[in-house]
Amino acid sequence: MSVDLKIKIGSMEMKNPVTVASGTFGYGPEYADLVDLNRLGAITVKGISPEEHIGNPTPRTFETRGGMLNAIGLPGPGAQGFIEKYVPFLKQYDVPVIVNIWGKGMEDYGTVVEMLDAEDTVSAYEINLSCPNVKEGGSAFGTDTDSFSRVVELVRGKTQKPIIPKLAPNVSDIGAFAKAAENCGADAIAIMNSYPAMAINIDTLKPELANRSGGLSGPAIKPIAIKLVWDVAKATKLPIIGMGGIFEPEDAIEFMIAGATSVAVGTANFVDPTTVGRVIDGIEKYLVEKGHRSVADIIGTVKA
Amino acid sequence: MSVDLKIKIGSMEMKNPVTVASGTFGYGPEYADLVDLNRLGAITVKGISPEEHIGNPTPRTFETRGGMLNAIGLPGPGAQGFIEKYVPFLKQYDVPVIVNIWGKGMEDYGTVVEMLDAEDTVSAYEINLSCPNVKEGGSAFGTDTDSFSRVVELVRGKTQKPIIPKLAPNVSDIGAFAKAAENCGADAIAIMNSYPAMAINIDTLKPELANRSGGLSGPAIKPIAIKLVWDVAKATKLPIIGMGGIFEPEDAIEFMIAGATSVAVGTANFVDPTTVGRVIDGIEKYLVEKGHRSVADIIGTVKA
Amino acid sequence: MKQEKATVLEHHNFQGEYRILRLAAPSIGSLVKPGQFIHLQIPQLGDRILRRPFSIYKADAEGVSILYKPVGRGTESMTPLTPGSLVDIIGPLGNGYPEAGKGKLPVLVAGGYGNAALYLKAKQLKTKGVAFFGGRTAEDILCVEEFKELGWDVRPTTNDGSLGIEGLVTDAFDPWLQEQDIPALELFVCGPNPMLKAMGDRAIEHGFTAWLSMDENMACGVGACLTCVIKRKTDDGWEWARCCKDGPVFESREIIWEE
Amino acid sequence: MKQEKATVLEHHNFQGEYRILRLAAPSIGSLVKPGQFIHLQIPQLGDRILRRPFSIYKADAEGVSILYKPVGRGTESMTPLTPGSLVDIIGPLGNGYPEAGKGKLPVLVAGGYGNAALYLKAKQLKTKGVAFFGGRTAEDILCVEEFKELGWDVRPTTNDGSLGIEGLVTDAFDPWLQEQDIPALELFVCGPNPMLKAMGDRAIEHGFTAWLSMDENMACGVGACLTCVIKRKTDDGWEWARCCKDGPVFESREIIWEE
Ligand SMILES: Cc1cc2nc3c(=O)[nH]c(=O)nc-3n(C[C@H](O)[C@H](O)[C@H](O)COP(=O)(O)OP(=O)(O)OC[C@H]3O[C@@H](n4cnc5c(N)ncnc54)[C@H](O)[C@@H]3O)c2cc1C
Ligand SMILES: Cc1cc2nc3c(=O)[nH]c(=O)nc-3n(C[C@H](O)[C@H](O)[C@H](O)COP(=O)(O)OP(=O)(O)OC[C@H]3O[C@@H](n4cnc5c(N)ncnc54)[C@H](O)[C@@H]3O)c2cc1C
Ligand SMILES: Cc1cc2nc3c(=O)[nH]c(=O)nc-3n(C[C@H](O)[C@H](O)[C@H](O)COP(=O)(O)O)c2cc1C
Ligand SMILES: Cc1cc2nc3c(=O)[nH]c(=O)nc-3n(C[C@H](O)[C@H](O)[C@H](O)COP(=O)(O)O)c2cc1C
Ligand code: FES
Ligand code: FES
Repeated sequence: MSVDLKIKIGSMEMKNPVTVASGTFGYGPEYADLVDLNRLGAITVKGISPEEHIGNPTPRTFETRGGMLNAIGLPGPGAQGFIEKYVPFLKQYDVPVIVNIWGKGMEDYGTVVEMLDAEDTVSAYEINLSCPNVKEGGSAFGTDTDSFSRVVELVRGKTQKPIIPKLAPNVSDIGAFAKAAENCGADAIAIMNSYPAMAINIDTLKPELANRSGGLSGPAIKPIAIKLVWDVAKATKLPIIGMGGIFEPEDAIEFMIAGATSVAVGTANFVDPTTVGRVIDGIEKYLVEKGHRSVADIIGTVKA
Repeated sequence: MSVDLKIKIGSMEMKNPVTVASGTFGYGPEYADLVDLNRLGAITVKGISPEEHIGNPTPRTFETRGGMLNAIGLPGPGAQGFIEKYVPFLKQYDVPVIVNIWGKGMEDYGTVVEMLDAEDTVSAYEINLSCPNVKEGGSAFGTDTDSFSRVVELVRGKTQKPIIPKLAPNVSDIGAFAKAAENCGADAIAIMNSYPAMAINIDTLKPELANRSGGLSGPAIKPIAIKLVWDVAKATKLPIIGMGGIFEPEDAIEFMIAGATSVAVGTANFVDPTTVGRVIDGIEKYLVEKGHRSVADIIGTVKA
Repeated sequence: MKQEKATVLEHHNFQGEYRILRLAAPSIGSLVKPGQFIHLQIPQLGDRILRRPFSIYKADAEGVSILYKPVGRGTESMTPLTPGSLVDIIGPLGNGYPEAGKGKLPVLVAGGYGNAALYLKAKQLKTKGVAFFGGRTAEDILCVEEFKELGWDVRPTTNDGSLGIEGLVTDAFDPWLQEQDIPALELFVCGPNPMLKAMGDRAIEHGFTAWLSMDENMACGVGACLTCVIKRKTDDGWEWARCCKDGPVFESREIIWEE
Repeated sequence: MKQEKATVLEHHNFQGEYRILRLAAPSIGSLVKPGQFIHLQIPQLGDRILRRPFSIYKADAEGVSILYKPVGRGTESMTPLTPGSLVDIIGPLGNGYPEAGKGKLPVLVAGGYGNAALYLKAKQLKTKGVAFFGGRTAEDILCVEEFKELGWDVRPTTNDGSLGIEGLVTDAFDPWLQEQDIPALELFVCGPNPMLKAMGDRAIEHGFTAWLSMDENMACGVGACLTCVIKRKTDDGWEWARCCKDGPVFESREIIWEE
């Protein structure tokens, strides 16, 4: 008996719950030789702002125990560059594209949507309100509910497509942000971004990242992400895209049981590009073994 | 040429910067066969409240990638029980004792200090405002600067001994709490407690901890702790007791370069009880190799 | 209690899925009492960090041996250990089994690695009574010959009848119990929780002594972290007792079983 | 670009501290161009998770070989690999060296694993010119005989004079340069950053072509994470170029060196 892997994020249909975490999969072409992009539930591309952006100096990443630090600083071609360089490529595939958007100032969030919204290839927007690595904007908006709400409302006003605020993990009450997102008309919540962190070289006394601090990702943070997803699931009815250290199918299933409708594979892409495929297969296998009909049968079923 | 490892936390002198993290070393006797307690800069004991407390049901801990979850729930003999059961033992050693205190309500923090303050064996108080695992009090006080300040002021009013608020990591602006602690007359800041986290068994659908969620500790969280110590060091002149994933001497040195005057070994005690000794030796070796005279020469020297 | 970097002397299959690991650990070996365990740090455990506890099967001035079965991450990553490799161990840990009571008839009840955990006690006990060993198949019942050589009357039971009586340990134990001078019995039990509970219940129901070795997940192994606690009866209710320090051996009447 | 679970065919000391690892990887081996690399997932890396890039020393329809030196966590945890073990690799990656220009005199300049990285190019080039190899001691200068057999005029330099001229590669290269038809030179360089910079500077100063293989820390290895970027000149300033995808080979004039 086959199971139904389909899910919906607002009006966006995904053939399975598995997408990739923004910034860990480029814009699509980078992994096309190794991963069958048509198998993905959705492709989430690296953060896009209205203008081209140069990002941070190097070193930009550093390996830690059970994870890695990154302070890439959101380099990117800007909305127009994205449309010219990558949309033609992405068009070829039968897979929804979630564009991760960010801005230096509040208005940017509106501008970038205005620039992208006419593209049918763009299926939804993940609003990055939680980048630990850019001085301007980024996590500033993610840690104060007022400015957070203003950004979400602004974006809501610019598009009919699903909008998915990506929450900052470093807050005391994540539920408040989830509720705020819901009140501002968001279609889903993405959680979590990498966690503000730092490593210092004890010989040079210099931070290992040129940006000094960065974001921690990978298996190390999974238990933090699971808790945040559980908290958000209790605070809102919105679908959740869960991520943070998903390396094995079991990790993805754990996120779904905690309350995630969709899951994103991030750092694991660097370690093993077959991860997304294995996760999709693993979720299906689990559902069959447990006698479920569809993914809906396991979402938020944690006995807690 | 020998180096000076001595440091001071308020009026408390430590022969070296290394203590143990509360709850990972019992009350002293547990590791006495394996660790020469007189070598420690200080012994920090498990959290004590005015009354005996039963703690959480089991399972109380769970192993994760690069760390562990705990939801012990602060079981303990209470202040009187501590004085009867453990003070006589601790008296035998020439090492300062930091008592980690907590309460179900605000008044408890004052009461427990009143009950303990007459004991010379008690050298300082670490105020646990950040336990992720007790419904009452705990982290509630740690994530709101007002109640945080009230607790610190209350404790300050009850004792001349050094008081060391232990901050909750899950806040957006840790510096604000450090400043608040300074304004309320704290002598030092301890950072960080284990991070709110969760794991779910995908077969039983039950959380792996009876308490449902718990605190993440171990190497996984070190980069988060380093960032928090760095942030606190920028916000206050108070000495910092840094902890979070210290397993090797290099980890401790990294904390000191980030701004910690003292360091605490926690989860590593479970993995290898020789860690504290190796960390003390490693710090001395590093200072000698780098041609330093005292630990003060490296505290907060990060080039950032 | 000592911590020692122990050299692997022997490591090979023992029986069925069980493997034997012999370690050179003079400072620990010489201190061992029957029913105690070591806390072993597993190299190659990768990003899992905690030690794993193992009952001491044999011990002498030279070192200790354990019997284990690869069932999970930790035990599976032990299999590559070869003679010469170093493993860090802490031990001996726990209270171990008490001296047998005067004029008592000692009875051993074990399953899985429990047989290993009882071997030293079986050897130490002057009176050799009856040993009830249970397992899924013959392969799971360890050390039968060794216990016989010590003079024990071994009564195996297997779920599939491949050795001894077909069924559970209780299927052999209960009929036997009818013919005994019950108050004189003293049980030493080590095995899966259902076996411990079954014997504990009988001890209370029929009124004999039963020492149960409890198996709880552990972190520190030395009494510091309060992970491994079980509820122990007190005059006015109950208290937590640490299996690693106050146990792992408890008398049936001390234990309050969790549902 | 392919991902393959490769079986270790050979793994032993090669020279000095360097080791050779030969892997069965048919789908990757057959695609390799000189100057490309593989991204290798190291088993036993424990709680460190990222792959490590290694230049391809030799490649054929059967698989690939790399030469490496244990210098840190990753490379040290590779040493236990034995024939038969599986390692997951992605490759061939990067652009590799371009075809040599018409009528140019090819010159190889290398240090450390750079010699390995240049071997396939040395073989492919029709004209065999001069090869300047630098290292601390004779032990660090790899494959000298192999390059000679291919017909290259090998000029080693060592800091301690244990092989060839005492000093740095530049001490052999600079005097030699004086007697050359400079515009006709085409350098293929792979080695530590100072060597790359020194040769890049000379290429610009004297006006010859120099292809430099850049060594930057990498995470994804396929162009997705933007870890491995260096500044590349553009008409109106500069842009980031990814060493793993747009490189690792760049012409000296493209590169803006960081202070
Ligand atoms: C006092 C004591 C003595 C022991 N003696 C032996 C022995 O002599 N031989 C032997 O083979 N094993 C023994 N064990 C069990 C052993 O310590 C390991 O915990 C067990 O083999 C599983 O560890 P693992 O890492 O392989 O599995 P993990 O990957 O840690 O776990 C696999 C599964 O087993 C569960 N589990 C882990 N540890 C335990 C535990 N202690 N009790 C119950 N379930 C657990 C996990 O939750 C998981 O579901 C003993 C345990 C205790 C507490
Ligand atoms: C394109 C490319 C080709 C390479 N080819 C080879 C090869 O053929 N043979 C070989 O032995 N090595 C090669 N390397 C280097 C190799 O990939 C490892 O990174 C290096 O050996 C250190 O890894 P480690 O894990 O052992 O050390 P780590 O523990 O990761 O690091 C040890 C020290 O080396 C530094 N380091 C790590 N990676 C690099 C790097 N890529 N460049 C500079 N410093 C680094 C770390 O910051 C640390 O200070 C290549 C690197 C690149 C980018
Ligand atoms: C190298 C790198 C780049 C990232 N870039 C972005 C980004 O552009 N926008 C964003 O919202 N998140 C970005 N992230 C965060 C990831 O999308 C994800 O939220 C985080 O890494 C946690 O998931 P993981 O542990 O599976 O990697 C980046 C993460 C990494 C490691
Ligand atoms: C089992 C366990 C029990 C703990 N109990 C306490 C406690 O009673 N009071 C407290 O303030 N912190 C407690 N902590 C937190 C530690 O003191 C420390 O802040 C945290 O574990 C991070 O350090 P580490 O990564 O080195 O363990 C406990 C941690 C663990 C793992
Ligand atoms: S395992 Fe820590 S108290 Fe028993
Ligand atoms: S290593 Fe990821 S882009 Fe080069």
